Amino acid sequence: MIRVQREDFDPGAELAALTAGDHSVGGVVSFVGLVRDMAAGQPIRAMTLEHYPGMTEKKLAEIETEARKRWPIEASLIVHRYGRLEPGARIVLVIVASSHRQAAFEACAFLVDWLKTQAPFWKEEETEAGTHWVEAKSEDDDAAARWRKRPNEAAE
Amino acid sequence: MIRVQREDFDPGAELAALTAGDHSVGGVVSFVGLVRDMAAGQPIRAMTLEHYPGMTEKKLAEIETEARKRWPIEASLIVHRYGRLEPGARIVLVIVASSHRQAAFEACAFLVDWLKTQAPFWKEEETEAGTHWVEAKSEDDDAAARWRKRPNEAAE
Amino acid sequence: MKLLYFAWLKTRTGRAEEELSPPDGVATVGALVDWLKTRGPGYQAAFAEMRAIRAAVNQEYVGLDHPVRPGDEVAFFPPMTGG
Amino acid sequence: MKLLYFAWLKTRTGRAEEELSPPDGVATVGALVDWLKTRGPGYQAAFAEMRAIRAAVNQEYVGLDHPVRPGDEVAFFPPMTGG
Repeated sequence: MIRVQREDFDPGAELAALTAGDHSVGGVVSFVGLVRDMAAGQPIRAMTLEHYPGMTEKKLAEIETEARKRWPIEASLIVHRYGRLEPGARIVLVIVASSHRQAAFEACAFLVDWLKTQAPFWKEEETEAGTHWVEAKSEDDDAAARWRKRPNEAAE
Repeated sequence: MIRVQREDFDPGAELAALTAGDHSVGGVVSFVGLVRDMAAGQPIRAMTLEHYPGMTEKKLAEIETEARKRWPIEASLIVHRYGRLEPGARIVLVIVASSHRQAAFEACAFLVDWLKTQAPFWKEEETEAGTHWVEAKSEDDDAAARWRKRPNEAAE
Repeated sequence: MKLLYFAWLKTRTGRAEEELSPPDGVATVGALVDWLKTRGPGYQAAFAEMRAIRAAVNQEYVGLDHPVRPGDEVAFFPPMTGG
Repeated sequence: MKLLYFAWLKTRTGRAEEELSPPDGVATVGALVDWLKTRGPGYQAAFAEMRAIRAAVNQEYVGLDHPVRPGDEVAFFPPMTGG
């Protein structure tokens, strides 16, 4: 499941709802991304997340479908917020439930890495010096590249 | 932080409390382990978790300390229940907060793998055929062994 | 053709979206960029550094050689920074 | 010496814990097991398969050659299955 919203979310309620009534789930791994008060050594007052409505939902659903192809997943959820957010605020929630805990860990890490490079979101940060658009990090590309299949695997 | 308790826990409340007021945290990874309704192809009515009071807390604290040595962790929590639990019930909660999401994922997976093989808990399952003590899985030993340092690393 | 601009491209072009009808010769994303740059200094500033720009046609990421047609939705933006 | 038994060892010995004073010659975990097995068929059943048994002295995992002393807390249990 995919949700793109301005409102905050409740990780505990989402966790409980995702596996409610499904007693085949053995492990649930979740990631919550938060707004940090520092970026590149600069204090941050707030950030604004802009996105591409329509395409965002489409790409997140594609990423989720890819994860479900690669790992045995019982249930999954991606919630991503947009709009202005202050330090400490929740930005993104990714939950993966599986009967195999290692699959849940890997699939959740995969989803987080991929949505950082594949989902059409852009962050604008507010500092003392004014506002600026955040540049993409090469380490995020590297993290996403970990999951790219090697050529000989692609043929399988 | 370590807690060993009979009572259920609220993952959402624990997540919120662990990072409350700390705006340097960028990512929080959590694992919730649940009682499955099947084990080794057999339907399970319930399971009872026995533990070694005192030693359990000690081993969990040691495992947490080891994780904090290996990864940059802002905050962490392990809650493990004991007593009789029915399918769908929460057994264990592990939360790791870090400014680096990959560290949070790895440390959380490490903690879950290690507590399965290092913390003194034993599961007794109730099936139609009666009750029996669960045998340790070699795959859990393998999962924990992933994190064992290689000889040349131990010297560092 | 519907055009969308995000992040600092929106700031430089001065608009989030617009409806345009490029001349017939504009058949690829790259040709569309070249044509947009003739529309004023804001567009020239927005598309000055193509290395830092990504494009999508009908909500799929594409390269500069990808075809564009009347009726397409074409978006320009910097590399994504979500999550 | 305080002895603790967990999981099916508890079922077989018929007790969760007991206070015992082994004779002087019992100086290691292995010797303690041998002595316990002389205490009755329940103990013999509990310690029949040492491969499936783990021990802790004063809440640290140890091997069969680890020393035991009066006043120690010694626990026996199968491999752990938590989490």
